[in-house]
Amino acid sequence: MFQKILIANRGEIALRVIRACREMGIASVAVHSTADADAMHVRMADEALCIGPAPATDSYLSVPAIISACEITGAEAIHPGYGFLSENANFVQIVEDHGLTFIGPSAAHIRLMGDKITAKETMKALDVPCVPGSDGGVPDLATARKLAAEIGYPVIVKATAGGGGRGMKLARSEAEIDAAFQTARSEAKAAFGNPEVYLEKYLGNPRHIEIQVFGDGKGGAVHLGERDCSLQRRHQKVLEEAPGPSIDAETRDRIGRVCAEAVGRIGYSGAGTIEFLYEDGEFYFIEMNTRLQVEHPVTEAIFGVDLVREQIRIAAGLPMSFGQDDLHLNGHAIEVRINAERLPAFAPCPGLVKTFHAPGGLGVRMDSALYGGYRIPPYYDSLIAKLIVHGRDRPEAIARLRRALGELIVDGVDTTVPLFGALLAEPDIQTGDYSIHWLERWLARELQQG
Amino acid sequence: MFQKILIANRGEIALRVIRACREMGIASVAVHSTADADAMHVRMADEALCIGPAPATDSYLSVPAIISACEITGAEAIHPGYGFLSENANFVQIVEDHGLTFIGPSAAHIRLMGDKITAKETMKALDVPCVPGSDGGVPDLATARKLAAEIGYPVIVKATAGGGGRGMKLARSEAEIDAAFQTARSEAKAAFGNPEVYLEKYLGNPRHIEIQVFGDGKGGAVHLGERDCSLQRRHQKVLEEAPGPSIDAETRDRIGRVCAEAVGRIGYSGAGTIEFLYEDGEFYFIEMNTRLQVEHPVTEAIFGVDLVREQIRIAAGLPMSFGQDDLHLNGHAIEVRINAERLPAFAPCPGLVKTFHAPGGLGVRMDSALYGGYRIPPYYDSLIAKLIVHGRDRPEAIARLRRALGELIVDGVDTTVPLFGALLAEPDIQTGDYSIHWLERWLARELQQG
Amino acid sequence: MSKDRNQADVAFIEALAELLNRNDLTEINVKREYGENDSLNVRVSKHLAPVMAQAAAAVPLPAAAPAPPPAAADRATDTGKAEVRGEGGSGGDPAQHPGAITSPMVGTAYLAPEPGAANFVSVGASVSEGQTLMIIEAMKTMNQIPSPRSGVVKRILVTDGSPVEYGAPLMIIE
Amino acid sequence: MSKDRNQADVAFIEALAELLNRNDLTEINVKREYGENDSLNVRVSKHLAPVMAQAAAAVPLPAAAPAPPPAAADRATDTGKAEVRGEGGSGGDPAQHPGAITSPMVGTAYLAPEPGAANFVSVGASVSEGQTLMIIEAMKTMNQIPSPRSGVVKRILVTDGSPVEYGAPLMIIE
Repeated sequence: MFQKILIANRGEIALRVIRACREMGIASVAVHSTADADAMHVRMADEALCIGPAPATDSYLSVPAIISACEITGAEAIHPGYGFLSENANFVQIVEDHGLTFIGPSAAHIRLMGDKITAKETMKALDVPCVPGSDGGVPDLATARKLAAEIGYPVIVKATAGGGGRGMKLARSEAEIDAAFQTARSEAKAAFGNPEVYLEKYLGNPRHIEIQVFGDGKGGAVHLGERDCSLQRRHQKVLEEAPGPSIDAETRDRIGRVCAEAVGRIGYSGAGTIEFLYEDGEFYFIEMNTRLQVEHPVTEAIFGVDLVREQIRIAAGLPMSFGQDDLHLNGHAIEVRINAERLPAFAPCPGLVKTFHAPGGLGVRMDSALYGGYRIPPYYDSLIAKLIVHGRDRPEAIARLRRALGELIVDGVDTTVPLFGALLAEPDIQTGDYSIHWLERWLARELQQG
Repeated sequence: MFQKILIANRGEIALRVIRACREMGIASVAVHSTADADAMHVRMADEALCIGPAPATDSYLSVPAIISACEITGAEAIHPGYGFLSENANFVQIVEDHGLTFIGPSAAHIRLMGDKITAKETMKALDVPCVPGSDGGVPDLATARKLAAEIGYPVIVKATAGGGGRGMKLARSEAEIDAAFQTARSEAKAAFGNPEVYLEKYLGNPRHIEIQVFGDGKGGAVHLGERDCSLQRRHQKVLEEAPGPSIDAETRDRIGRVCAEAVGRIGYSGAGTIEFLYEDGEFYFIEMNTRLQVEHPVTEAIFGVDLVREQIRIAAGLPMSFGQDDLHLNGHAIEVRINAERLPAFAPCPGLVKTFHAPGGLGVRMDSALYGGYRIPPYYDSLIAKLIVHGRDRPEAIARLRRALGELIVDGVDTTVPLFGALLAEPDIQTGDYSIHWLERWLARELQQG
Repeated sequence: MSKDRNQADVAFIEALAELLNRNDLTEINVKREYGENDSLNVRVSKHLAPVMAQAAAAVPLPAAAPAPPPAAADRATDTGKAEVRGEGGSGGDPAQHPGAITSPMVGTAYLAPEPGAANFVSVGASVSEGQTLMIIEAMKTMNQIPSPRSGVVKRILVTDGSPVEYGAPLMIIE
Repeated sequence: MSKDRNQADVAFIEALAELLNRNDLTEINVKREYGENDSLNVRVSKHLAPVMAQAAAAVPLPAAAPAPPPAAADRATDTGKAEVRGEGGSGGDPAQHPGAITSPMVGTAYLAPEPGAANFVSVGASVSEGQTLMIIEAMKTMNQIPSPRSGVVKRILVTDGSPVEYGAPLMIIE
């Protein structure tokens, strides 16, 4: 096992990794920018090191600074957290070239999944369900008709050279395919000078369901069920829950096995998340994140395991501490992402946190790098806390979340806490009936009214 | 279900009950003394009411004040927490006479278990194992020999009229029974004017193991395993854990069933704890606590249930929300009681808490009524926080506890936090090898050295 | 100097310190002479520097807590509680008024001996020490509240039938 | 003065110190005369102006945090970090000195071009703008650190081979 790990990140995720290190008896090294000299991860780590000025490109994203920090502190491994360098294959290569260990998958696997087209092809070959389509240009109407019937309506016709909605036509049924195909071609030609179009299954109101997987790097892999992260604003997740309100045990088992088998077959090592759109009982692969997710604590809550500890174990060459049969789903967990943002525009709101009081009691977990008197710097993202609740079932988790939000005090800066109070009062949220479009539509409606 | 519950307590347990109420959608009424006007339970409750001056006898123990507080607020039920009026049968009677509901067992059951002799006789009749003995005076040496052989050595001979160690003699084997019996009789006669002695099994180095039970008041009952609370100082528990390091699944099942059956047979209602001394694989009943215990969160952690919610459900006449088969033990939990006390003398240390920062992250639960700027009043007990950790196994829980203790900041008053840091470094604590005498001996040794 | 004397002095100073804290003072000066002079000089002060307000404001949970379900501090001032505390009336905290009569118990205040009857006292009336001012009902018992002194009823701070908590100001008699 | 008297005084002062801390005071003045006058002067105070400083001090996690596993704040000043920050030298924070040359990168500082060779510069030497002051090795690369101005080397704040973090003061040149 490693003696010392450097954490190439900041904020709550740096703290998260430091906590795992401390529980494993591993020394931790925090690196930080000049703007983060007073940050909690700097205070909590066994060692801390300033690696550059405030802009992330010159500090948290500076490969030479981070490698050099390892060299002078004697850290043997680097945990990248999420964001920053966590999915940068070149960085991983440099880490390995310097005889250090990257706590995450190999550079090759990161590269494989980093390219959307390669990733989709790989997943398809591994029997992971993808959005069905024409796999390239559709030459004529007859082919379009044949393919659309195979894929199943509704289908969308898109310009190969396209983007921005132009040259894009929806065919809800066979009656509409001719018009859609021909209009799309005309528009594509007019807009891009190229009439070629392709066909894809159209998902009207899907959910975002992602499967947590873990590979041991030797062909073994497990899944830890799904998370529903459909509640998004501008593609940023806002509230995540596990298990997904729309997923039953049989469905979980089926898609989970497919995912675990896929990552096992490619010899994937460490934590990964396979993201899907989910509609009418079918999964459609979007992308794979080759790192720890922000929302990993909801999975930890329902399976009672420490995913960061597991990442570190695997990176150190140890076998996984659990197999598929050891994993039993228990209760329901919800995470809300608390950002320092002023509603309703979600404008970043850095500044001095005068008072910070975390909620306590049964089933409440707080992952936050805040403390009373901390000044949130304006240079980085606005996530300041994750509040995770765990209950025996979904209604209990919702009641607990509402209770815990009422106890939380972050005084001095505006936060997104009021958003969650309002969300939890919505019948759709209470029943779990929402898609990836729900939040944007709700926000637009609230703005109009309010 | 109740619309409004009054909490006849203060501090962390009042907060605990308020949290359960809030999650159940029940309004909460906090009552408080003048000294607690700024207390957290007053701030957190939906309503708060000053019921008397600082001394507990005139406020938290004042039955008229509490009943009157129910009358003017319209609270339908009273949760007594622990301590104060929680095991006062007369109070329960008065509560019921006023048409209110006491959240706890009946006055009759509290009375039954409140008297040590009646409690023991009741438990014996219910097949709960008690310390074997002569059941009264032993007339002569021949009977003493016979009984000692039946009970099994070592036995202790005690004066019926005795106390304070006089007229008390230990017989480790058959060779010592004659001398022990005769010396005890002589001493008893000299000291108390009455030579009568009785015999009891002698426990040299037992553990304190207690079984959590729940009765539905209609003959149904379940157990939620044991807690090991052997680490005590002056009969005050200091650190509690579940499951007990010395108890295996078969033993748990055996004693748990005995206890659940016992409370079921007497029609017990609500939460209760049956306390035992445990030595050489045998349990010996000490007493039954007819209320929620301070250390209930370790049980909540490993079984994933909310015991206060369950108390409220049962008091409201609802069926229990879980049966024995729904209860699955999961991982390991430890609680430490953090007191505002100055070491090494454990002198109470009330005063201003300048900064309070709770530990966070995976598997950490904080039950505390502290906040930054709170002044701990000098009138009540010194428990200011309970830190509960939950891990997959005992080593993980210990590592997590050490980590969490390192994050906790209570600045301004002395606390018992340093005690736990020192305890966790002890091999006996790490292996779980301790009895009810361990802590006192260790403290004496530390004091001598330090 | 005896050890007893030392302990006595420490106890004395400790009492002063506690007194200081309890009363939010900033300074106490004591000059005590035990000899022939046998004198005692005391200075008690309370500086209200602007910093004070800031520090004091940080002590309780901030009322401006932004949580959408009313945060702890907000709830502390919600209507349920305000009602129980009785009608404060305008201007200052009546409980701090030197002429305030406070409630010795939790209960329901009645201004008249029975429904429809005249009130025990009314504003402007002179009352004598021991005269019944009102009744507080607690646990079905009617407790007469006697006036602790003679004087004139300046204000009545509770309405008939309103709930009162321990220490709540009932009347001002001067 | 006897040894007993000394011990008694120490105990007395210790008691005062504890009392001060326990009650959050800022000052206790005691003047005690045991002779004929037999008088005692006490001044117990709690200044609120320093509360400002205290409030500011409360911003970072308090260094006096009492946790037995070193609390967060304690770790922030432990040896591991002190080492990395280089040798601060005596008096003030050298990084704040107007003549300070700070490190533009994380790495290992070398004062000489190679082992055994003479140092690039020494204290008292005159240097011209652009002259190499030292080397910082990062990722196996030797980075020459040029002087940003001409002047005299007043202090050298790192030792040969010591690790330096970004912004660490390396030298003072005036």
